[in-house]
Amino acid sequence: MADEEPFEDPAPAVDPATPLVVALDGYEGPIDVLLTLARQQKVDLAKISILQLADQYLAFIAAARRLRLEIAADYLVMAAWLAFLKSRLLLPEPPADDAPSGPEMAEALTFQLRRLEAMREAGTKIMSLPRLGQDVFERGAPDGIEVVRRVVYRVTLYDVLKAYGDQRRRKIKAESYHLAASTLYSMDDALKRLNELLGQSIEWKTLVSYLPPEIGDELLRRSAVAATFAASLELVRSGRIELRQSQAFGPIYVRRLPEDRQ
Amino acid sequence: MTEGDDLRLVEALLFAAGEPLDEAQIAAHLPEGADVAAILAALAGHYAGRGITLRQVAGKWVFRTAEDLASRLRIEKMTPRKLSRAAIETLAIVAYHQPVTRAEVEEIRGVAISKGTFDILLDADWIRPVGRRRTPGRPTTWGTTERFLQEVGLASLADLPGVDELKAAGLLDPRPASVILGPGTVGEEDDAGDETGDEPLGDDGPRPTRATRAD
Amino acid sequence: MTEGDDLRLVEALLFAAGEPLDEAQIAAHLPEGADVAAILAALAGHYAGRGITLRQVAGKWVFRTAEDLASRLRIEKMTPRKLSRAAIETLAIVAYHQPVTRAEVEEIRGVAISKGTFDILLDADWIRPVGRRRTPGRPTTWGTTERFLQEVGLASLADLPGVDELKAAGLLDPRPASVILGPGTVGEEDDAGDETGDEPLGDDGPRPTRATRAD
Repeated sequence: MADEEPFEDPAPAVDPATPLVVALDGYEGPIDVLLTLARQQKVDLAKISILQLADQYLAFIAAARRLRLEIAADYLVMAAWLAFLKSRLLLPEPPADDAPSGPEMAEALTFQLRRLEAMREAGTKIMSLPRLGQDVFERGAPDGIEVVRRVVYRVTLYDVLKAYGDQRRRKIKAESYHLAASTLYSMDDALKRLNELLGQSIEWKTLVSYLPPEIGDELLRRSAVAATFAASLELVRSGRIELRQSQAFGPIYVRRLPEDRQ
Repeated sequence: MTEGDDLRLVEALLFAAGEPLDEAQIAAHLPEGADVAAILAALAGHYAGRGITLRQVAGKWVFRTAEDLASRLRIEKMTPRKLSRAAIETLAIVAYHQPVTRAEVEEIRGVAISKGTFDILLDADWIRPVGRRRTPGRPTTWGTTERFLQEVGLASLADLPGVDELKAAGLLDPRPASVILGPGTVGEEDDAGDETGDEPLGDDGPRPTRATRAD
Repeated sequence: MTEGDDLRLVEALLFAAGEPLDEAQIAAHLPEGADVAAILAALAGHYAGRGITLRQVAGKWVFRTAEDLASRLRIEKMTPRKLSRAAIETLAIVAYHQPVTRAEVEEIRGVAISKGTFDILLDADWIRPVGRRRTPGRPTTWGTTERFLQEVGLASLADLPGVDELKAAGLLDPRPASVILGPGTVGEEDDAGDETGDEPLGDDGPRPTRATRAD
């Protein structure tokens, strides 16, 4: 209901008889002050006397300053603008090309006042519309509409194809993956061979001479050298043999430790 | 199924739903090819002058109690939501000028908007951001919500009080007065929309029908 | 105030009330001496046979939607859900190997199929029993349905991509098909049916065309 809306409180009244009663607190900015002052002219806003309005506003601000009221900057800006407008209206001089003329400035101000006034009235009208929950009521206890959720499974051709492919791939791996037998000479092989051969001799002999003789493949031969050397180190560690090398990169000699030193 | 059955169904549906339903939602419950608009019109006719009326709010259909019963229905005195003058003006400006930027609201009111004013309207779910203005800084533009239309019982923004007259009077233009009335601008820069057009926010649902836009 | 206005008021009151109202509560809104019972009877009469009915529940009055419309007021919401991997694989194997027994599917997957997995595929109407294998125990053989073809957008099973195409699409191991599937599988052993042949189930319609057979 309109009468319950606080906005209906009018803007602070400016008594026409004593127009200089200053109460800035209640105003919503300089345009609001102007609008309130304009209403005193009691004419259609479109026909308002801007000159008179400017005078009223300037007097209003002057009074406030006399009372040393703190005046926000925008009120002062408006005062300055109105003073300028007043001079333009009173002393018409050809304006520069891009500067608005006095009447144009006045028209702009009138428009602004009319627009704000229109919005103010619109706000009043909106607020006096029958309001839901105050004047008009919705269904108090709607029965509600039952929502039945149904799960629908979806599948795409791609899903099917991919699943089939994945499945086949997994199965193939499970069935056929096995480690290829190593074709390299292992350290186990070398250990076995050294043990066997060293058992027969306690003379110093080159390590190379213990390599298996039948190897032709280069990769296999190199693996045999590495494995035999590693095996010899292992046997030294376990105290079965000793090694000797007289110079860097020179031949490595190996012999079994005599029984009493083992 | 007879047509009367369809009418009964729509009646029950709107009654049970409690909330406004659009015609598509209603049609989903009817046999293919049913004339939803005709059924709704018949139903609205049936309830005309009764204690309950079938109304269109924010483009959707809903049952409401008749307006004239307001005083007799009010059981305990409701405390109406108290809006400040600033909030009411801001709401009106957003409603009539949407999509509108905050700066434009301030321009119209001739005063800066305090943070609380916008917050109150946002909190009440009466205004919402609707997009961004394609101008430097890409400021957010604001409009009213479906909730707003529901609460004040308007079928659409075109039903805002006096909107046609205000538009005809050229008063629905949020630009600074000096720009609107400045030399050589009146009636010439009306199509500035190319540069200052608005872009909607992402997928924020359908934008409300613009009541007016005068740019 | 006319009697019609009282009727309208009671109508609006019962509409807006959050709970059933008894006659005393209703009378409190009416002028002294109003015949509440008569008003309620008139109102109930007005709503007889409509989508909404005025009913008395535990001595109190309440509007309810008509019972016969309940089923039509239901909204069905579909929740799409993806199949589990087990279900998709089972479906794929049935599609490619049909007619295939459940034991064979398990053999191919290398893992038992839970009852639920098969049930989902049956419920979705994507697989169906197509016959029985002429082996001990005469196990049911399974194939895919028309519905399945519609779901995946194929005109016929013959359009199911062959193993070669799967390989080309990178969906199969890049090794030759012969290694994967054993020699001479694709489209060659289709007529092995002499010993392990299948008999169709009664009049279950035509058997689906086999796209490929890889067993």
